[in-house]
Amino acid sequence: PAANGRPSGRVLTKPPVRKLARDLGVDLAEVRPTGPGGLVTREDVRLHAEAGAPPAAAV
Amino acid sequence: MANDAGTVFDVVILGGGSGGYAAALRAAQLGLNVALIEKDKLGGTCLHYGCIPTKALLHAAELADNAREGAGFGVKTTFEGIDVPAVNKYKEGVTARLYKGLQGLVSSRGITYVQGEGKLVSPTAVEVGGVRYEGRHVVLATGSVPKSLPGLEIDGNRVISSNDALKLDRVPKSAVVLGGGVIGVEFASVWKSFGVDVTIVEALPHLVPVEDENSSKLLERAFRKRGIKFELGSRFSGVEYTADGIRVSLENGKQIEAELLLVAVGRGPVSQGLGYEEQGVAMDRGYVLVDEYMQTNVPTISAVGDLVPTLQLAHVGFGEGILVAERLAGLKVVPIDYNGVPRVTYCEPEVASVGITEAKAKEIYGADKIKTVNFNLGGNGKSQILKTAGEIKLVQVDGEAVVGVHMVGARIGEQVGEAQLIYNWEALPSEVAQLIHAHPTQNEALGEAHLALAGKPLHAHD
Amino acid sequence: MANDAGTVFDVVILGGGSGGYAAALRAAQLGLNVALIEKDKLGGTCLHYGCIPTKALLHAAELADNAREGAGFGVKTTFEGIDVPAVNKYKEGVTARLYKGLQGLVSSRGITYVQGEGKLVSPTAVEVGGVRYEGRHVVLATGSVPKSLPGLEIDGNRVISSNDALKLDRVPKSAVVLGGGVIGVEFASVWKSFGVDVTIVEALPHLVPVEDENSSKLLERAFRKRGIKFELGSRFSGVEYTADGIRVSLENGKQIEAELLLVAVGRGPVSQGLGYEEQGVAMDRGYVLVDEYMQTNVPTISAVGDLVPTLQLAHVGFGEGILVAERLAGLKVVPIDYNGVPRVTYCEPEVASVGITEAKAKEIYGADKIKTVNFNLGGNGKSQILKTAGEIKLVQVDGEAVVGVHMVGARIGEQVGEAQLIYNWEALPSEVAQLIHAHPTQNEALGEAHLALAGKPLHAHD
Ligand SMILES: Cc1cc2nc3c(=O)[nH]c(=O)nc-3n(C[C@H](O)[C@H](O)[C@H](O)COP(=O)(O)OP(=O)(O)OC[C@H]3O[C@@H](n4cnc5c(N)ncnc54)[C@H](O)[C@@H]3O)c2cc1C
Ligand SMILES: Cc1cc2nc3c(=O)[nH]c(=O)nc-3n(C[C@H](O)[C@H](O)[C@H](O)COP(=O)(O)OP(=O)(O)OC[C@H]3O[C@@H](n4cnc5c(N)ncnc54)[C@H](O)[C@@H]3O)c2cc1C
Repeated sequence: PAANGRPSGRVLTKPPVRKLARDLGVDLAEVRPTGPGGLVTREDVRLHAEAGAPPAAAV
Repeated sequence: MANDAGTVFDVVILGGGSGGYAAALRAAQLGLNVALIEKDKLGGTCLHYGCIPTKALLHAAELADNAREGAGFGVKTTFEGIDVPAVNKYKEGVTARLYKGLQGLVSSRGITYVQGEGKLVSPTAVEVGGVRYEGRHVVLATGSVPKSLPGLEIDGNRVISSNDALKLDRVPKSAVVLGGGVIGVEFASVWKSFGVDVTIVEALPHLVPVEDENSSKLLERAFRKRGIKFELGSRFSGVEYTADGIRVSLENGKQIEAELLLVAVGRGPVSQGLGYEEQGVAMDRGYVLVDEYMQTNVPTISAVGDLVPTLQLAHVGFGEGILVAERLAGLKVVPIDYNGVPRVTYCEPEVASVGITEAKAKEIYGADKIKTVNFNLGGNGKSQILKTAGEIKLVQVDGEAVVGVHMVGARIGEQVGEAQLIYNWEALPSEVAQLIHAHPTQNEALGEAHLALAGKPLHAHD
Repeated sequence: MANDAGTVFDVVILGGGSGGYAAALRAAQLGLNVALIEKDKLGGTCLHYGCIPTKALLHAAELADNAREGAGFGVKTTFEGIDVPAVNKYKEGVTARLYKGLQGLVSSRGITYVQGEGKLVSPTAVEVGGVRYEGRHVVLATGSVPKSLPGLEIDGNRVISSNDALKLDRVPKSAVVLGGGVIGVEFASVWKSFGVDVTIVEALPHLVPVEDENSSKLLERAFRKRGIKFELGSRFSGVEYTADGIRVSLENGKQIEAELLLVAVGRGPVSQGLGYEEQGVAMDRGYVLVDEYMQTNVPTISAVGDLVPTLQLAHVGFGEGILVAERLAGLKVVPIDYNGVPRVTYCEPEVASVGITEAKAKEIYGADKIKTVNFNLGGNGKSQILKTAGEIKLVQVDGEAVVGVHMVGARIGEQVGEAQLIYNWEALPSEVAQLIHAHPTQNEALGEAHLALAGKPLHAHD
């Protein structure tokens, strides 16, 4: 499952948070950052996951 | 339906090796009522016939090499040989202590431990010696045993398996090791250090053929220097008994004589006659098939460890066992990324890796997207102090995350933990490079490799 | 104003140790024109009188211990003593190879290397033997030298510094080590392995007193078992010469006789008579004061390494040197989090840490917010194989990030890289615990400690 998700680009975040996003199926690029200097935090990723990712593509 | 004791367990686990006992310990911790069934010894292959005893031998081998080479370090030492009963006592002492600890854990967590050979008799029950253990769920964890080649019979005396090799009462004069994979190169390494004349025969073109080719080549160079012989790309054709040993023939016509032949061509699943097929469990060539949550096609049955066709490693068994336990307890679980599992081969020098090889990365992402860096341990102070040669190779995709870390060198296996975090957390080289590593450790070589990949090598040429 | 050669360098660096050469290498790599001035040898204390030679001795010490204890591992070895000329040759061989590599790097990057003693003569110039080297910027990196106590004179013969100890032409019969910090315990450890009767005298109540108290206690237990004596909380009062050695007196009235006294009470900055004060550089007790970007109060002057009052470690020098170079080249730099710098003491057993101690964490966050976990290496297979005792202790705040990792055990220093990532990337214990570590390594003990902290211990009691 990892191969297609990585590498997940230059979104500013800490490495463990990248892994969290991958586990939750969250695309970091879609997460609104609230951390200092535009950093995506763990909380941001969790909130995004709970809000439910928008449908990826109309199939 | 309850079992003969009137209990329905939450989980009945068949097999008490790495996979089975990890599932049992974690399930019990999460409040589940667990039965764990084992026909031989709690701890399974890893503790009694695998990881632990081989690594004790490898440490004894290191001590033998050190004592031989003391003069070069200014230490007046001599090596007078291996005391086989004493080395076995040491090895068994280590196993015994860990075995006792494990037994204590299993009993302290209130697991019902059943000694005996079990058979799956329904999608929710295992029978042992006429007693039926019923569970809401069953976990199959019967592991694996040494395989051989068609027509090659392991006699346990001159043609032996790893199990037999661990019980040897002597240091042989010479040995042929059939198979240059992890188990083969580890035994070859031990034996050479113990003074044995060793030849490895491998059908594929490289030793440790699943590793990045660079690691294989570095290992081959090191083994050549150590005087370990090997025949690569050579297929075995037969073995005959001689007056006091064996003679191995290869398809290329070569013949090698030795005191014994170790067959290390892989391990096959233990699944025959255990009722798996009868209960409708889907299988392939003896392996039990599972989804990424370790569930078989029968919803009440999961399987873990060497019995399923994932990496045959003890910690993979741990991880799969824990995953099943957590799933059965109703926790949210994340499938294992098998590329992110660390692999270590504990021969001298050690080989370690996490992530994918350069070749695989090129196949997935395209050759033009891949960049690699090799940091030579020649530039690493602590490795120079240990007088070890080797490299740390990084494979990077698209100027971003590192997707492969491949290392060769004495003691380098201990670096795989940091590499594992880097891979699994998708760290960028610059994020690692920013953290200056401790001097003078071997660990800093990993830092230097990332500095180089981030375009700012410190102790390496640009 | 140009220098005598007519060039204005971008950076003139005074001192070619870890801090100075790292600044030079990185600055040159970024295209700056660099002069590097060194009066003794490129590489400084670390390469010639510090990290590298001491670690070579510690490795020889390990080999000596191994050869003594081979029987317990089934390896017939004997230890017949240390060949001092040969051990020095080995040590110098390692240094020489790394020295040559470093010289090659400096010259290949086009750095103007100046051999000689320099003096700061303006905020933008250093003079060496009458020649003036002018730069847009100057970096002070003159390092440190051994300190002594008031009234205690180092004679280089019976009362010696670490510099002298590295040049000894014999293994002494007995020694007193004044100071139980990093350098003191490392020499005590080497000497004990070499057969010396050693006593450490430390004024504070513990060995390695800046470490977490748990680490100090574990080290003391291990040293006691090894027969290394120590007097803790004992202040030195004087030393006299005896017929063939020295007699050390403590304030508590005790006296200890030995062949020599090693003074290892710390190192002080090299800053006197070098023009620093004259050029208006703010200083405190000989240390040059800097902001978090390593800039002094004089805008054209920076300082790095042991000369500034941060941790006296080679890799801190590397980090500070790189930071200054990148700042001067106009890159965006991030100040160093000194708590996040890994620390390793390479005695047997090793002590390693990153982050803050339990005591410090309680002070900062309040005792009720702090949770700790100690994973005993008794439950770690590879540590059992090495027959080493120790622990990995984690300090956690508020059920969230790990703010301290404190480890004791043979070879455990190599685990500090993974610990460093965990601390600096503010990983949660569950995030580490999710990644099953390689079995059987010492590394997996770090995984187990995080499993325990995440509430799911595998090979440890709950
Ligand atoms: C020589 C050697 C060295 C190795 N070194 C390493 C290493 O360094 N690192 C590493 O990660 N891995 C290593 N491995 C691999 C590792 O040992 C296995 O991956 C691991 O043991 C698999 O665990 P498991 O629980 O799936 O199976 P096993 O450990 O094989 O356990 C299965 C258990 O089930 C029991 N069982 C089987 N059938 C029944 C039945 N019908 N009823 C009751 N009980 C039954 C067996 O007795 C056994 O105890 C090594 C293996 C070998 C052979
Ligand atoms: C016994 C011992 C063991 C150690 N072990 C470790 C270890 O394992 N790990 C670790 O991280 N650290 C260790 N250290 C500490 C480490 O050596 C220092 O932190 C490091 O060397 C500091 O680097 P520096 O560049 O600031 O100073 P130095 O390395 O001291 O370099 C300063 C240089 O400046 C030169 N210099 C001074 N004045 C002038 C002048 N006027 N003109 C020209 N040149 C001048 C000196 O000759 C010297 O080469 C150890 C130290 C000792 C003594």
